[in-house]
Amino acid sequence: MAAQKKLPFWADAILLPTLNLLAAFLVSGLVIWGLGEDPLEALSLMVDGAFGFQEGVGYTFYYATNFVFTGLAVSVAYHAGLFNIGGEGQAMLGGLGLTLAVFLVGDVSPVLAVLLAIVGAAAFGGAWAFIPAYLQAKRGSHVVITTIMFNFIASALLAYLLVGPLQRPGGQMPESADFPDGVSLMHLQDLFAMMGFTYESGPLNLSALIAVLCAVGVWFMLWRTRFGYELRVVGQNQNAARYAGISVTRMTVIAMMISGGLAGMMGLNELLGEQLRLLGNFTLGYGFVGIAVAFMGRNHPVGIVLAAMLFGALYQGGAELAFEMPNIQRDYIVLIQGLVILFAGAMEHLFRDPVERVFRHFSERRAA
Amino acid sequence: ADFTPVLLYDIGGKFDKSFNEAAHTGGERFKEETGLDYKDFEPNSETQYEQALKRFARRKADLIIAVGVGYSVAVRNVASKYPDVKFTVIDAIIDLPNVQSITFKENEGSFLVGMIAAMKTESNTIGFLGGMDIPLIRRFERGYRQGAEYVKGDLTFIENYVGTTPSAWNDPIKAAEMARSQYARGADIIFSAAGPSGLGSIQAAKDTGNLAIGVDSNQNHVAPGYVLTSMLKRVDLAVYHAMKAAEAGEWKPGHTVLGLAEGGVDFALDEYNADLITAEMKAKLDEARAKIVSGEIVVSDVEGSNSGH
Amino acid sequence: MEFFTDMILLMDSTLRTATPLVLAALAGLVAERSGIVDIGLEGKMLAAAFAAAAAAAVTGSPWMGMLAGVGASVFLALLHGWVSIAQRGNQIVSGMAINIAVAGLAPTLANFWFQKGGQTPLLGDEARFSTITLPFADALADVPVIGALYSELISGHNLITYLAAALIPLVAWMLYKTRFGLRLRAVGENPEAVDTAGISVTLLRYQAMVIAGVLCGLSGSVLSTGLGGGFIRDMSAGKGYLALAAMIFGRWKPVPTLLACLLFGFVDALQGRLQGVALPLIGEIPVQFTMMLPYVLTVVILAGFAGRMDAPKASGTPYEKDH
Amino acid sequence: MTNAFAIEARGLSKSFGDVKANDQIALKVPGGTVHGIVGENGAGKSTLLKMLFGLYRADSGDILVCGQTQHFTDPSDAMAAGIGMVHQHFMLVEPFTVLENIILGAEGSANLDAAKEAARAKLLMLEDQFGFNLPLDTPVEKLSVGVRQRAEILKALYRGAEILILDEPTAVLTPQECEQLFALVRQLKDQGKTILFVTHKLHEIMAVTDDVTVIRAGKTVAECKTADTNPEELAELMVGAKVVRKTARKQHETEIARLRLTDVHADGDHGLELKDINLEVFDGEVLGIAGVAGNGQTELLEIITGLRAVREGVIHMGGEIIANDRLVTNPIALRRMGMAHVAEDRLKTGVVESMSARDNAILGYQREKEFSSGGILKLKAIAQKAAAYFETQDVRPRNPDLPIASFSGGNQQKLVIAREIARDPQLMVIGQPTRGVDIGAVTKIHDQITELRNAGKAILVVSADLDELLSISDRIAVMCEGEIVGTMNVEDATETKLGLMMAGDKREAS
Ligand SMILES: Nc1ncnc2c1ncn2[C@@H]1O[C@H](COP(=O)(O)OP(=O)(O)OP(=O)(O)O)[C@@H](O)[C@H]1O
Ligand SMILES: Nc1ncnc2c1ncn2[C@@H]1O[C@H](COP(=O)(O)OP(=O)(O)OP(=O)(O)O)[C@@H](O)[C@H]1O
Ligand SMILES: [Mg+2]
Ligand SMILES: [Mg+2]
Repeated sequence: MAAQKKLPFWADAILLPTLNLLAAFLVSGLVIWGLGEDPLEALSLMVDGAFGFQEGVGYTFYYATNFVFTGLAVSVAYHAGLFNIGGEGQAMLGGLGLTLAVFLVGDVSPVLAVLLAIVGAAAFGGAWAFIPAYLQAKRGSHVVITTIMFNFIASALLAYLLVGPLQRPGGQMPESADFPDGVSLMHLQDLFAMMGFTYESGPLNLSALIAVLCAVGVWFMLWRTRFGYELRVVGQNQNAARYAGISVTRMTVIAMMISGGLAGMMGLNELLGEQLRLLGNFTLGYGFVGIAVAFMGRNHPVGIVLAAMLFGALYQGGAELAFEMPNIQRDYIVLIQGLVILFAGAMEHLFRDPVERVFRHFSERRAA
Repeated sequence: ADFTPVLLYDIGGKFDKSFNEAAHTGGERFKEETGLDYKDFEPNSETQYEQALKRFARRKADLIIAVGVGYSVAVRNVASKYPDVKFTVIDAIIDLPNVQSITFKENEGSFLVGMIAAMKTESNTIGFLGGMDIPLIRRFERGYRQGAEYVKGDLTFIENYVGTTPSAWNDPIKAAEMARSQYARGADIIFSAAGPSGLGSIQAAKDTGNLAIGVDSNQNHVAPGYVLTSMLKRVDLAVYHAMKAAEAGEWKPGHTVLGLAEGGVDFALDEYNADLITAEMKAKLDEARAKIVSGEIVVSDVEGSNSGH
Repeated sequence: MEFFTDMILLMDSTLRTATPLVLAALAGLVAERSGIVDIGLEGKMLAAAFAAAAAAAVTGSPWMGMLAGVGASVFLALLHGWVSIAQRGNQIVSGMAINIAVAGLAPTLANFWFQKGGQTPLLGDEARFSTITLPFADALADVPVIGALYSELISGHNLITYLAAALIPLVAWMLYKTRFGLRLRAVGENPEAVDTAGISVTLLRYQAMVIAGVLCGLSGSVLSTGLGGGFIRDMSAGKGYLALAAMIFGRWKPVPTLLACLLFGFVDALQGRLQGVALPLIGEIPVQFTMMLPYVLTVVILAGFAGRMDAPKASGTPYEKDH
Repeated sequence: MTNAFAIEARGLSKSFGDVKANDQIALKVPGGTVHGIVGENGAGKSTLLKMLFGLYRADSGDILVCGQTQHFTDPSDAMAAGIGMVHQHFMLVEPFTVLENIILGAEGSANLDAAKEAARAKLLMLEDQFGFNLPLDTPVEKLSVGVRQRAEILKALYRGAEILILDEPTAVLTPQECEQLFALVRQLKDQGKTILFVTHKLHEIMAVTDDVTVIRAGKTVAECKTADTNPEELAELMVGAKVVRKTARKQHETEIARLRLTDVHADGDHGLELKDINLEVFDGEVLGIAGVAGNGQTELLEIITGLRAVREGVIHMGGEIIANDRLVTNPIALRRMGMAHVAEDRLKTGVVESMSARDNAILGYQREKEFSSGGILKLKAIAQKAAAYFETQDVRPRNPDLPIASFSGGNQQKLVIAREIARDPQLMVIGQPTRGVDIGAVTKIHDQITELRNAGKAILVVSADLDELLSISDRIAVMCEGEIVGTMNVEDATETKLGLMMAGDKREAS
């Protein structure tokens, strides 16, 4: 009940997550070993693949960018007491908004198109979160269920547009035509080149910086603004919120729309940064992983950025692992992700209690 | 170092019971016959298409084969950056000096199995079951219909698509339900172009005592007596030949279309369905085949298909 | 008459489609009634589907398959239980984690054992629960109406479907007519009260998870050894989430949950039936929109039950016995 | 054996982290007696009881029942040893019927229907043995607090409890219900049961107990025969210092009605409705609202403070209309008009448990320029304010960073009151000023209310505690079933009078 903080910050923020990760990798290692491969070699391949060379690092951060957006999305809703499982669908709609913006003014002015695309991504993502939010606030419809349903609806909607109105001329797959030339977020390696040094950072692009800005913005909003204060009050205790003159309906809706907007911006990285066209299934479950990222990051922007980098490393390292070890199929990488989420996201107490015992032991020693 | 080609599948993955798997078969055949090994990779996302291509291009792979139209953009980008690396892309067309493009006339193959269905049906109702609703699959349907109508004018068609997202390729349960419903509504033969989901419709054929038509690779053996035939898309040949040619130094860029004439598409006839396809059916089919090859019959196509863009 | 037979066909397909749904939904119901939210149904289903298919393929017996399927699902249920009860972890994250891990593990193992690319071999009839024709089904077939109803609709399903039909009343009875049921409902509402009444909250919740595991295991087994004939990656295709939605419509009560599942099953069948059919006025609906039908319907109905969300009060919150 | 105590505790100790909740507690209760336990908030009463009932495991020390040393691992052991407990917060499953709640955990047969029938028979016997009459088949959520408590007691008796532990049983009862409870307690005692009775109200100790044990800061500081002591002495023992009331009540002169409700109707919870409420609160007076919990007091507070809409009628504050059938004024706006609101249910409404005391110090005032402008929080100003509140109200521990949940009820309340009086409001609306708050804090809070009144503020107090209302109010209005059944000057009010009116008897209305 009485929740006194028992651990120093560093132990809570660094020691415990690290222990959880080790546990996750231990289990994954066992599976690799079971599959008849060398776990240590696999691990070194992954680490090297994720951080060992310039482009690897580039990809790691590239993937991380997606997770920063979806992770932040989940945590904003969470601080308002809402569980947004709809990041996937909101990202899809964000991608749609982005694409429409691009085709709307792409030929007129690339710069304007990019700016409009950023707005469009956030706006459509937010709009897609509006209905579940409104139903939750006004009709008490379980937001977890409605957002899941909206994921399905979104993918069907996108599929319709991509084999219909937005179909790539002569295309075989559900994908749009290429964006007009010049309508894209600059790759950082080109930026570096301009600044006069070369760093092969692959598809890593400006949206990574946008993501970091969003993280800072979310932090500031939650803990430095009155709006954030009211949002957290609503999330913790709705009666107290009403007592304090905060309209719960209004906050619920706004928080969900911010959340959806953040999820929607994922498209900036995938589409405007790299693919330069709208793909039917570009979200690839990043929205779901965002939930794990948010919880592993303890719903704090800093934690979320770190967790996102971890998952980015998993994706990139995993790919390299698959390149090098033919026996390791991509499914195996998915398994590792699942285990990491389980250990680091859901089992935060696994080591907390023992560690706390150790700390108490020492503090008593000092007291005595 | 000795010759090692690289084979890149698309998101569908190596064992999609469809053209990725066929590609895999081709690679395996090359491996057996030449004793030379090849590398392959299954990407998780479109992003990894380009990532994989770059990776192997940088390492000067002897030949990079990219399977699936999804690769068009990625191959175009990478191939132009690495002009001295050979690329073969299947199901897409890239016009670059170091790229060989191979596409298939699925509609011609479908035309033949359509004829078989029409000749075989007793209820004069035949079904089509597509996986994900995309143009590629619609051209299977188009050819199938045309072939059937070429034989009989007064046929009823029932068609379904399992879904609209990639999960549609992996939902045999739903496919089976749809197939059952088609059979119950009078269809006695269903052609399914649905990847692994297709197994569901074969299952349904077996459970309801009707006939199914397989796709891409030969599926006659899956349920002997219940699979009327399979529409073959010889991606395996394409891959195998590309590898052989490159090894022998005879690899050439440019666009190849593999239709009936080239043996790139066909219907499967083997011990499992021998007694389902009578001699005069066979005769009719050969006649039609000749006409298609000669151009007397033109099998139409959906716009937005990949026989040119 | 045309319409009548059409209806029969739709309802027949409804029963099949609803079978895995209702089993999973009941699993979720039992878990949540005990105070544990379980969005890991999807993963448990998939794991069971794989284990069942694998075992059936190896032993050639669907019963062995069912046993393995249930075993796998129960194991995961207990894992989720352990995380939720002993670890006081976030139950939704744990559920998601299980879903993702299984999505990776099942094909990995399938590859490792069968080298068929994330699939099990196709099951022969002897290794499946094939359809059962009830006595006199054929004899009665020609009797108007009743005959059709009996032989087409009631008869000709696989064993697990009939099993599910039997399990629904059983679960309802367990919940409302037994001591265990009373305690189960109590622990989901107010674990403290249960604790002070001298009953172990922990034990009750583990028991609930085992039951949920068994039900979910059956639901997975029917996918790969009843309706289908083998395992294919991702073959649960979102049914676990749909089951969860059904349970919430059913407001955590067995019979309404059953009805919700039947509704989903029906809409799904209808969805397939509407494809490529030109409707009066509207004309032909694009496939993508018929696909949306079940999900849109779900949202609409949910919105209908304004504020009727009588979820078990304690569900989702770990019970911290403080000493 | 004969002179063994029904229940005895020897050197019981229990700590939570660094908090020594119980420290070498000793307790001796002879069979067939009523034994009182008193102590400040956080003194350790509940902790002790929970150990006796096997909910907490003692760090050290022994528990003896009828001379036998017991090792309770969980409540079922305690129950087996004949101990039953009625908790401070009832342990009932709301949607279940009384019967289901009673048999839960002691069902006997695995077949529920059979179990119920068997239980019903046994319960009817118990009921006429102790003169209960409970609606066995009504869901608990539909029952009043008093009835729920009886259900809890019957639950214990059903399990054959010989020793009955009651933790603050009267906190939520009306005088009549209290009387009935005392009667029941005496009857149980006559039947040879042993009762442990925890309360903050000393006159109750005097009324029902034979002996009394005083606990302070987790230690037993005194044990004596009730007959040999008196409330003042007990109060002193509890607080460890003399409790004196500083502020004298000066005669007030009333002119302007600060708050006026005219013919107000509103929908309440559980089908209750407020029916033409007419009320006036004048500057410089305290209007007390008495009533059995659930008779519309909560709804009354809500319509005044902008948390609930009115269906008919008007509410004026000063000259302005703050509510009518079309208008609900946002609480923020009301605060800006000079209304302060101390919420009835602190933890449910008045504070955000998981947030720090500092964050809670601006709850409701977050929009004031002092704390935020342009939508940005002024952290420094907020921290200073919180520190100031801690000082002026002597809130302990002196650490605004702690989550409010880790403060005792009394200290939480002190902080809330500091927050609400900080802006020198003209009208204070206070619900349950001292619920679950110990004597020391109670007197302090009462003094502050009186000070405000003497400073000419208008104050409306809702309380379930009649002593409290009688000691701080100038006038008292009584509510029953959503109506004001009468209003009287405190001089004319007596407990019995009020009690009767609370029970709906209009005759007393003047
Ligand atoms: N589960 C717990 N975890 C941590 N601290 C606790 C716990 N229970 C009680 N405490 C602390 O132990 C002390 C005694 O608490 P307890 O509830 O026994 O006091 P009490 O006399 O019952 O107070 P009240 O009169 O308000 O009921 C308090 O300081 C309280 O904060
Ligand atoms: N979240 C909200 N919920 C309910 N009412 C609100 C909310 N936000 C604003 N209001 C209403 O709008 C009125 C004006 O709010 P406020 O004065 O804080 O805005 P502001 O003047 O911009 O604040 P500041 O100047 O400090 O930025 C408030 O009194 C309140 O009634
Ligand atoms: Mg207490
Ligand atoms: Mg302001």
